[in-house]
Amino acid sequence: MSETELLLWVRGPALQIATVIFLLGVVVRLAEILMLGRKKDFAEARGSAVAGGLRTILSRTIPDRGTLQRSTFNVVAGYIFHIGFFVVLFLFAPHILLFQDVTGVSWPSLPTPVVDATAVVTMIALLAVLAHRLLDPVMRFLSRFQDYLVWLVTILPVATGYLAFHRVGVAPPTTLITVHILSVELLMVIFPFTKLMHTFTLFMARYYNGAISGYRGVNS
Amino acid sequence: MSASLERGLNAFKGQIDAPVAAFFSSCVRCGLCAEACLFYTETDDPTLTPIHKLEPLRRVWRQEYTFWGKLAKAVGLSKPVTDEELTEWEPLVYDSCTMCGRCSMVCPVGNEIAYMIRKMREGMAAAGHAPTDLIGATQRAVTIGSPMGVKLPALQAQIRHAEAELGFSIPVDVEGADYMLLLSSMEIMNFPEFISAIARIFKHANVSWTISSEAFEATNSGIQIGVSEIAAELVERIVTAAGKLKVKSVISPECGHAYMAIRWEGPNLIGRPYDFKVVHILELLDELREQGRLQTTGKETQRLTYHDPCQISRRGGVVQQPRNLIDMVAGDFVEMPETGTMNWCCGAGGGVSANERADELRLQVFKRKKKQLDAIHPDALVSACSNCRIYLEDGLEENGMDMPVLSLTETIAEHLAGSEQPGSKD
Amino acid sequence: MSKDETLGEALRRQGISRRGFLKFCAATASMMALPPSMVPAIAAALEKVRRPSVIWLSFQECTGCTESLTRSHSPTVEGLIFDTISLDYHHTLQAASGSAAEAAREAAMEENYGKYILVVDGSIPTANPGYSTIAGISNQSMLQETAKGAAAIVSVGTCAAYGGIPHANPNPTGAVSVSDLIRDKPIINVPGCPPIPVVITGVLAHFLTFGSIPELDEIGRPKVFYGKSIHDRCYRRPFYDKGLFAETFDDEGAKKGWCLYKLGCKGPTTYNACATTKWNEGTSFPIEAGHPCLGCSEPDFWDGGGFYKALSMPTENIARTAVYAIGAGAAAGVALGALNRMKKKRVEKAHEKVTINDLEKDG
Amino acid sequence: MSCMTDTDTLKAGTGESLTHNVQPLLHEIRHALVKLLDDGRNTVIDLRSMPLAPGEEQTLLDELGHGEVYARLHALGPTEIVETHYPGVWVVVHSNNENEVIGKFIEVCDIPDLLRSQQEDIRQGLEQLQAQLA
Repeated sequence: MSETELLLWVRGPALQIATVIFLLGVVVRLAEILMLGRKKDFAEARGSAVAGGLRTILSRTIPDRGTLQRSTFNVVAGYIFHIGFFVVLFLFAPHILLFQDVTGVSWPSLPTPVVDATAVVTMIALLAVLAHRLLDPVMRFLSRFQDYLVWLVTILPVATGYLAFHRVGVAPPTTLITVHILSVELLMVIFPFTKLMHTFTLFMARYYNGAISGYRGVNS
Repeated sequence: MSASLERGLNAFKGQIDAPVAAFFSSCVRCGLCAEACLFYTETDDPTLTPIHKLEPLRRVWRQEYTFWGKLAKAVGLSKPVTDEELTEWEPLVYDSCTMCGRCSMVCPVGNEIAYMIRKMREGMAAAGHAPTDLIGATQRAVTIGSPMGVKLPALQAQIRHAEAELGFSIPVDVEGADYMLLLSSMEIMNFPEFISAIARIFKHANVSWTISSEAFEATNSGIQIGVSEIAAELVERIVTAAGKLKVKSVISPECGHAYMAIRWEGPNLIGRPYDFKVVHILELLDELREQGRLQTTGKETQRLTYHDPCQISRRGGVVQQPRNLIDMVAGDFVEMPETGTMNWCCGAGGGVSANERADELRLQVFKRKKKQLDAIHPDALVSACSNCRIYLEDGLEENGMDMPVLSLTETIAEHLAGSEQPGSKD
Repeated sequence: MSKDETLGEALRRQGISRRGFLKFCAATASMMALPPSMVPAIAAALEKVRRPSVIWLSFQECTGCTESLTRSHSPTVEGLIFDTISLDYHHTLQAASGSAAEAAREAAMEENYGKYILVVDGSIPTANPGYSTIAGISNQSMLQETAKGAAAIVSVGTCAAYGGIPHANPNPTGAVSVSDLIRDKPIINVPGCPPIPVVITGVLAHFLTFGSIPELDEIGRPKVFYGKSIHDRCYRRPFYDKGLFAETFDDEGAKKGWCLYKLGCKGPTTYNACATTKWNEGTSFPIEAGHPCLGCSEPDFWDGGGFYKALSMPTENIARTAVYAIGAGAAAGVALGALNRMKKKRVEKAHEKVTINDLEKDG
Repeated sequence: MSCMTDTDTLKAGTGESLTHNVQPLLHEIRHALVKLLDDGRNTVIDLRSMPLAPGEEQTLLDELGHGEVYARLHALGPTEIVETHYPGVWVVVHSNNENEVIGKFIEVCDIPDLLRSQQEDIRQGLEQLQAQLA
């Protein structure tokens, strides 16, 4: 298979396969969660569960001061790589073209040098997060194979995208683009089977958390 | 598989609901919950990371309620939870967790870890993996009516003692009273002054109230050990008594888990709403204050701070009321760093205090409370949970700190306007 | 020009001065993308070159490649290169026709067996030999027969190199490239639709000058011409780097000469010399004229997901797949969820009331 | 070169040097001049190998300007050899008989080789002269 054929394959059939596994998997998992249901609460409410749930979806984005002080590195590095990843994913012009092609919706892009710098910062943050996972006793203790796999699969698209954009001579540019797209497809394929699901389920988790507290009149 | 393990695993399966599934799906193992838990911060033991305490429950969820987990279990890739494992987890779930829920406030993806620990205990208890001391307390609660073995005669003795001191009678089994007061065994045995404090305040505020001789115990070992049926039985006693006395409201006393049990879990345990209201004593006092029925004179000159009992503030929603009340009587009130819903647990809740095996660890993690107090140097500590108070006193003494631990209700009673101060502090 | 004459002698005989020869060598070096410092070496080599025999076979093609090469009416430097070869068979250009033409080919093959260069343009049909024949001979057998005695094969144009347009979906003739059929000969691919004329002559000049085939990339293209992508040498590259794109063919960006990536430019994945050598005597090239690169020197460029579709866009209808996947996911999820609910019901039924006598572990 | 009006608009519209290759090229020429003075080594730069934007080549040539020598020779078509404003820097443009440019070079040397009379040509010329005198 030639470079062009391979690129065509990753842009076409491979993307189809990845999309099917990704969406089917995600929807199945969300349905599995939601269908487990919750029991009705018979206790007299002091506050609104719905308001509390919605509130926590937003408020939990900001860490409490004590956590920020005690786990500054963990919080800051986590923030940087999440924001960086989303900036690179959603605000780079060629990526927007992809979303536009699939969804029909388009939005303005960031200047390429800004995205480029963000990618570098994101990779540094991801490396720092990995170092932290390996060195911090709690994180090392909690970590399973999956945590390292997910880390790898997360940094790969950023790193290969960076190489492809700068056309670094480790491989021909077309191969770099192919590898980049493949790495994204890999991310999509393992997504539903790993903790990457938190991208979607965290909204449910935060909602339930906030709803339980909100019902009792507590802002969580 | 032993019958008890089967019973336990079945209970795990029954406990898993949509929130639990959403929480386990969301955990990224960032470890931030460890830093929110005093059992970790004061021991540096990674096995005490809150989310790790739920590992067996997580495995059951994965194996039973996810497609891939079921598949993995079917082909033998995922091993079932064993008795040995539950034995290993028992101290994690009971000795080193007070279900204070601080981790639930911190988790960035929003996992309600305490909610899951509560559920996990259902399976642990059903599998026979509850601590011996908690089993004993629960058996006493069911058979005697009090986890500490307090019987009606003991209460009657304390009431007589209070009446002698007060000079007026304390209503018992008065049908048609507005409020029915519950008490914790701890209060009856260790802080009987509470009864006379309440009596004076209610007399002052002209509140119609009573104590039931059939259901006076507020505590509920069932929700601590994690057996819903037992917890429901204990709640049912109160519901029956309240119905018999035709009261409008039931007052939950200064006890954290009692409030959780009767206010939030109770109706769900018995599977129907109450036909009376449940108020925490601080809620009621604040309501009286607002209505102008509670008047105080004089202020405490010593520097006071307030320790929020987890089940009352963070888990219960009574946060502002105690502050309003303290403001009435405190000349120098100061908050601890990280207070209110972010307060640190005393380390003795959630059945830990009833579990002698956990004593050493409990005293070790008290260091967290000490740090909080060291930051503001109060003269006295006010709280609204007799369990907190006893173990705060224990921890303070262990650390050579001379600092009285006061009941908020009693402190208010001491400053009641237009009444003398009988039985001044000793 | 007799076949024994060297190129130097031939030029001298035509009255071309040494100056002219040097100029010719400088232009040839430039054509071969070799540094000007190589000119003396090229001059020395070309001086002694004897004109080789070239057989040019045209299969499923449009004659665009030949047009590209011969568009000029008067002698040019490229033309001069042709003067130095003996083009013994080229059915578009040769005067002879019919059996005379085939006889010329057979004669050249016999006379120069093992030494002649075979140039091919066009792809070869394999679905049915009757789809394309010359003098009753199918393309495939003519190629195989002619390739036997060739010193090297130059596949001119994307059709010969990679199958090109005849090979595009659904490829009704079963078109294949030269390299799909011939495995035992050195093959130089000079793809492009058409290839840049100086690139065709440059490759021939290289063979003439050095008697060997130039260094090739992994798909058989001379690295000197195809070593860098259009994108890497594009004068509009700074706009790509800055993120300044033309969104349509007539917007401000297009007028300002911004990057054509969003309009489907295949420059980033296309290897060719257009951006430096340019077309029409170095006048311009497609991107300079405001049109995105089509990627014509790459295999399967015709099926590359649309000329006006940006490289980052999928080549298939992902939206439809996504809708189906979500639908299937919802169905499967609800089914699995229902099973879970049934399991929960069973579990609740199986739950025996835990009493204070059940709190101890069995065994 | 036949310039299209489109390209002109493009030049006017951009107003800035696109590939920024002009300055580096001028620096390369400066290096070449230093080399020429120090060791007498010649340099030839093939302008066809540079990815230049529309107008950039002209900018470069304007930058270099015209010097004292302007030579035009006819060998396989016309060739223009111009010494720029900077002595030792020559612009050599080869065209074919149809006046199509087939090569464009910048040479940094005392004198481009092509301007010298070539040994073979001198010998041939001599033969011709002798033949005429005979």
